[in-house]
Amino acid sequence: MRLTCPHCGDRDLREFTYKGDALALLRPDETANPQEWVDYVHNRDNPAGTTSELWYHGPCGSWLVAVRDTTTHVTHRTLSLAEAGK
Amino acid sequence: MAKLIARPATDGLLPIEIGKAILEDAQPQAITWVAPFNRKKSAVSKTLGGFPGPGEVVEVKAGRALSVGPGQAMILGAPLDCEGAAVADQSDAWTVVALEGAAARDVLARVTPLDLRDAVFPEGGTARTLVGHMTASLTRVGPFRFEIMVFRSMTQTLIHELERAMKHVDARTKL
Amino acid sequence: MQFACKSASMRYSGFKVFLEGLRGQSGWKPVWRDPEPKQEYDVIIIGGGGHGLSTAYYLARNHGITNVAVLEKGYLGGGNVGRNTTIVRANYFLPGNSEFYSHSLKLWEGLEADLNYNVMHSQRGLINLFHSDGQRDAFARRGNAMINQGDDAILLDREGVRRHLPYLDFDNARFPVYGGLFHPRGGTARHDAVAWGYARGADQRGVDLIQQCEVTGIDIENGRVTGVQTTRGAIRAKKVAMVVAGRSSEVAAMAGMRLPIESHVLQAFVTEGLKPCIDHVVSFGMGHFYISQSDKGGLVFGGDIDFYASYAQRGNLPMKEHVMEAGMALMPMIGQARVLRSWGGIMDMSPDGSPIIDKTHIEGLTLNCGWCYGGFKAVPASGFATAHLVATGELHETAAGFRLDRFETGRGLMDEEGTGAQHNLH
Amino acid sequence: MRVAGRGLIDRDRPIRFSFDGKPIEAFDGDTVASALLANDVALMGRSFKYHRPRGVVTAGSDEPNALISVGPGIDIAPNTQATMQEVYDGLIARSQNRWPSLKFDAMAINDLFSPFLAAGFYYKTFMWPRAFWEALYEPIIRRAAGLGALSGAPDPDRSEKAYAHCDVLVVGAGPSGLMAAEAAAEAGADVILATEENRVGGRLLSERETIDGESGDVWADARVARLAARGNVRVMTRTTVTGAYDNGTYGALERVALHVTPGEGPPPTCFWRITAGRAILAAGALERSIAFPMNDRPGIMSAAAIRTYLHRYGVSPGQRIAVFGNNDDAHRTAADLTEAGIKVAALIDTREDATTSGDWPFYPGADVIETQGRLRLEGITIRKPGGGTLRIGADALAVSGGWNPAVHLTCHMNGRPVWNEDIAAFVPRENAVPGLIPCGAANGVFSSRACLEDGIRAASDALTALGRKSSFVALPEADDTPYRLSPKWVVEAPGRSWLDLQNDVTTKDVTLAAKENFRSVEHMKRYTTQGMATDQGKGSNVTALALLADATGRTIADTGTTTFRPPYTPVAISSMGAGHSGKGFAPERFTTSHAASVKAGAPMIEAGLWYRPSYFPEPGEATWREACDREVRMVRERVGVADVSTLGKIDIQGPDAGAFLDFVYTNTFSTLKEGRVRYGLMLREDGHVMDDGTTARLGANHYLMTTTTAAAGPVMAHLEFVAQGLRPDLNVRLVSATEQWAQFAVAGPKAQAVLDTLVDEDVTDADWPFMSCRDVHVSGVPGRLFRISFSGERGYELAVPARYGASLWRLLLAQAESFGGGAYGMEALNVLRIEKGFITHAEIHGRTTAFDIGMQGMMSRKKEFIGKALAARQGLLDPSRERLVGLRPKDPQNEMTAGGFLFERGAAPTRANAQGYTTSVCYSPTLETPLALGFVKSGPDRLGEDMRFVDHLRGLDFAVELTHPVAFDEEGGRMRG
Repeated sequence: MRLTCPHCGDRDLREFTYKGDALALLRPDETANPQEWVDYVHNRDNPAGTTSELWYHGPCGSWLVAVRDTTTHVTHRTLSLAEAGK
Repeated sequence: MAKLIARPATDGLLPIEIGKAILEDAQPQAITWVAPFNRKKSAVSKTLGGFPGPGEVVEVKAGRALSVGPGQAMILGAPLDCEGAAVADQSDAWTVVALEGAAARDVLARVTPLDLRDAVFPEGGTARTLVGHMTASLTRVGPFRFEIMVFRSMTQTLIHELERAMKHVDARTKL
Repeated sequence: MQFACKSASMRYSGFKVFLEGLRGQSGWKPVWRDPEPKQEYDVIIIGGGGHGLSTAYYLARNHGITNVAVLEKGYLGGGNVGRNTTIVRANYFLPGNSEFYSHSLKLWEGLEADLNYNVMHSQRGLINLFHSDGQRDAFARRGNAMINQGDDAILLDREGVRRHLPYLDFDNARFPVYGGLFHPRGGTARHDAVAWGYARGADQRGVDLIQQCEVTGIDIENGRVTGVQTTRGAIRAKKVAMVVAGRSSEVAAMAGMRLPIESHVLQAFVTEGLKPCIDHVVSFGMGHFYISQSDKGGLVFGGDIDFYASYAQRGNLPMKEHVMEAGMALMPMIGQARVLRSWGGIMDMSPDGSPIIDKTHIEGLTLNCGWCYGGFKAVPASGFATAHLVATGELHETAAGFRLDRFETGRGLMDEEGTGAQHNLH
Repeated sequence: MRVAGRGLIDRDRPIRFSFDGKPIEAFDGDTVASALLANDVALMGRSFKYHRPRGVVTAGSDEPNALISVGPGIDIAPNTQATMQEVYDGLIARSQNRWPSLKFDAMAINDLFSPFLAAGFYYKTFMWPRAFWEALYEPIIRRAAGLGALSGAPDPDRSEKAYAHCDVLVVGAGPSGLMAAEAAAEAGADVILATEENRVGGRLLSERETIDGESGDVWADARVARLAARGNVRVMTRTTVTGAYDNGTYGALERVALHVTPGEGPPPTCFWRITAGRAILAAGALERSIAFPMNDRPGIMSAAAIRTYLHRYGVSPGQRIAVFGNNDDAHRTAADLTEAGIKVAALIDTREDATTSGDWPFYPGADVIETQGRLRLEGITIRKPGGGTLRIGADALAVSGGWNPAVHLTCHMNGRPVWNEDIAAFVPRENAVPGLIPCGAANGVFSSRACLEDGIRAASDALTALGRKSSFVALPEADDTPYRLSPKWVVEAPGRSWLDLQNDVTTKDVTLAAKENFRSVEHMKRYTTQGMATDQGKGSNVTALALLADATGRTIADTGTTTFRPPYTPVAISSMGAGHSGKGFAPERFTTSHAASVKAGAPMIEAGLWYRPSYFPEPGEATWREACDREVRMVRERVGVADVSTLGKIDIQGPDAGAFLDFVYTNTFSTLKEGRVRYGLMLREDGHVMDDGTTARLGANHYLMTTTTAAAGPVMAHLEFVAQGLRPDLNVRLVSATEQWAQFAVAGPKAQAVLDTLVDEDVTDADWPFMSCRDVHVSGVPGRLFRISFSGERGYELAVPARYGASLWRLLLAQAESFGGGAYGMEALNVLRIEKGFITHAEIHGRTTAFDIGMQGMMSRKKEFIGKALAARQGLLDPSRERLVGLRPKDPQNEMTAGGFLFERGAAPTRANAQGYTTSVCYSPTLETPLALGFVKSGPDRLGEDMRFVDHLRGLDFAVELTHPVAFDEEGGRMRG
């Protein structure tokens, strides 16, 4: 498998580390109720299909969001976190 | 008064020449990491005499600047400081070796998943990638010359892996 | 409790095999029926894998509930029960896990007699290697917890390991062997046989095993489950159990639930058949590598999950290579063994690496999921506990720790790896 | 026997090898199989289950029978296909799975019991008595099963791995592969042309065909020579593409030097990781057999293999060969044999309407229903269309049941192939593997001309997908005879008909599986083991499937097929794991003091990827404990030095660096004064402790964070995530500084005195209070000094650029020694910190909260930080949780162990009664008692309580007392002083 680092471009899977669903970027604020926090850390849509995930390109230190299909392993696109934030 | 003696990381291990490849020390005088703060990139670029974009190597006042990460460069050459940027001396954090020769690319193909073809990784290109299981920086400084940087503590592993690959590439010519 | 068999079943024995040999194998009966789904059942179990089939079996055997259908979208035993490294062990150390896997091992030990089916449960012993003082301490805690629980464990030093596993690299290993935790009752079982044995046992007791029947919806009325929609029509039921590890999130979504589960691929490998060379199950935690040799002679081994979410039932090269590298590092004598086949299963990875067996907020709907990569050895106790929950409405004491609300309360988290709530790190 | 004047072997280069100790004469270019056939050796192996005598049936990597062990050397390769092993001088080949010899195999007795050993019989027996399984049944089964044996010696790990990248990867170098490679290369694409064979040409090497008027091998060689001369084509022979993976990545095994006498030179194999823009599958097709009674005797072979042996190796497997088939290739075989002067005993064509042009006994509409001969074929019995039978003498039988396209790679991503009724075979599903384009015979296209044409088409498809223009490539002249067959899977006749030859799966096993309701093709496969042998059923799966379809009343298309999984052909663990045995498994990280520590005799231990000294033995010390006790006392009483460079250091700069740290630590750092250091606690978002360490404020906008050795990498990634993802609003930059500095702890009452001799500046207590830091100079070299302590003594950590590390270590050691001190290792470091109740990852093992370790006070109420919300869950703040305590045996003779459990006095040591456990233990030479840290339910509320300590594993059971975790200098006067 290959992924595209927003800084380095197309690279081999072994250069990357996976973190999980990109919803980790949507961190609740301090005022969120406990249930929102439990949900944020634990619960996942986990679709058999397209999902957005966080990956880390260790060699250069870039985090990225990959929009990827979990059934085919096709990556539709990758974004830097700055792009994902917008 | 006691005196501190500097020792290179590759002390006594290099050069190694096998077949059509030679591995030698290429440690620069200094390695400086520079990461401009928000909205300071052009100012920093001006101060330094340039700043590399992704995958680029540019010659700057202090030496050769390699792109090493988003908004980050490593400058190999003279020590420097720079307003408007985070700056860290990394001269001792990295070991720099050079692999040169007609077989250099075949040797590298045994240790790095990076696409080394001319069209993708031309002379003057640089990449953060893996060498074996080590994170590394790879720069193509000539048609048959590559500079490889890994963390200093892994110098012996780097040399060991490259030497093994050099032997294998050479041994094939004897089949 | 034993209940009268409904289907025209037969008992297996050496004598029967002999007899059939004489009559040209003409007398064997179908191992299970292929019934048409009825309009309504007392209990529907979604998922004809190991856990679903054992749930059906124990519902019938322990609770006398036989008006049960197991709905399987593919073929029986086609999921993870048929694609794992067949390891059976009871070597957990956190309360909640300890008693459950201990119970499971006891059920394994009586399984052949219980099912009248040879699942080839082989208690050849499991050795977990450790490579530092810190790891030794962690394994000592584990071993002591196992003995606290009433199971067996022996702490081996380096020479002790050498006596059992002389072929390890003791001279030049990157991570030298300090010792091992030996679990003599650990071992393996023939994975397909487990599914088939439970399927046969359930079928004999009247359970309808319905293959090629995919559940497409779960019917809920007034907060109570009333049945399911399937590719073979609607089927009503008083109770429904979701036992579909690998697909838990998708099925639970039909009931409007969002689970603390991420699906990941775990690869496993088998080599060509070889004369006996590895007599134990050996686990090399430092390299995420474990291996045993099947009775057919193939070395069966595996490593860590591929680390990214996947439903594809196949993995990628880097993890394969890592597993082979670990094999070379640990026991270089297997170098010339050739890998014949690799496969991937879909793992329900939970936030603490431990499973969930619980009621849901929907009355009559039971959830069994989150087995991570430890589901195979759990098949007997999981079915036992799930059947108990479905039949009685109460959690069985051996599975009382598997509550779904532990993430909300923070009480009773069972994070054996200590890596925290990142699903792929367990 | 050798056929004069034929074959692509070099008759001027004779080669000698041995088979089961017997010398065999061969020629360069032979395989072991071709050489054995040339020497009239028909018997090459024994089957898996019944140990039946077997001969070679194929000439390629689909061989199920002719498996040998190959030496010499300690890396003996069992289960090597004789058809794939090229001969070399000195090669030692041995047959397998037989005892005492291949001809007389005692285990062949199994065959007599075969009526009782039907598919899955073992599931139905061996259940009683229970203890007999491990003791009796299983050992017997294990010994009888298996094929070859490993040597038992460690593999020398001489192979290699490499990466390659190209625009177009062409798999297979037959007519379609060659044309595809040429067309892609002409258009300027980088091409890798990989073939499993030792030369290009594919099927052309095996047939009597011409391309553009030249013989196939000559044409192929010329083509490839032209290709190789271009700069953009890499031809890889002896290279099997073994797997198709995501996004254009492929695995390939190159047999670099398995065809030459083993030595120290080239690596035996190279496992390639190929990344290709597009790949073209031109892997050809595999001929399948027909199941008929006793179809397993040595001498019964694939017709295509017989033509290969004849044309490529100049070998005939017999002198009187019968041919049996359902398609025109049977006729081609008969014609080729006749042309070569081999007698064709009979041509049996299952098609009633077939005609022949040759001069041989011809039996249209007939079937082979029985064969004779034990160790090799002697004759066959056929059933004529009218019903009569006829015995025909033959020493070999060529069988052609049609061709199965080699669709395997297209199935590696779960894409099931599609049934094509015209050729009665599975063909690749369109786009089954994205970017993989099948062509030629692999795509169900069979004539040479059509294959050439399809190769050009495939290249054109690949180029279009890559956004390149195709160049014109002329289509060579070649045979265009259509492929005609009438499906015939099984001959209905009494007797055993084999499907999977190696695993001894017969047609009856498949029908039994169906009868027992193992109707799913996956059930049938698993129940019968059909297709699970080393050849993965390449020649037999489709036939078994056809039989299952028939037995269950379904069409083949409805019955489906099992999945082909990687690898296409088996790959040795030493190939895919090459270069990683021993120390090569992971990088080694060495500190700058490593050589000096080794020289001092310190045993080095693993710490992550680093090596650190365990202790520094002195003459007269018999045990590690003696050295450790001395080192501890040395630090407490005088001074010790230790290398702490392995701890992670992260340089954090920027206007918002303080705010950033406030967010990642539970406590506050924005208020830390310049020149000061603070201990920080970091949580995971789930509220448990992630890591701890000190962070120094070097400047207004500049901090240096310390992490534990093991957590350095994960913490760096975590901080990058926070900076890039959670708090992009903060203007902050991060870089690892771990490797830049060699850092040494100097601890003990004399620490300051040691520093005075080396640090240029004065290190006074006034300027250097506890938890201060500053830039200093060490003999003129810029360095950093931190006054921090992990020992509880007056302590400093002195850092200099790594190039000076070895030198500074030597100087520090000399100075320490001059004050009666010296180096201390990890053991002493551990004792010192346990005495002080300082935690490490033994305590923060991923399940502990700040509350558990008594640091709830460090969780700021005034600010947000990572982990704050979930750390507030009730279950994480429950006083009855297992919380950190100290422990001490009532009798100091009793030494505790880590991993032991604690119970109330008198309580039975069971899970239900467990109150806690120990995490770290030591003998404290300072307090002259064993000490431990551990976790006990409500621990801090129970200090002073006596408990029962039990370590079942080590046989320990005695009373201990719960104490405060800090056993020594609770006020901290010594380190602050």
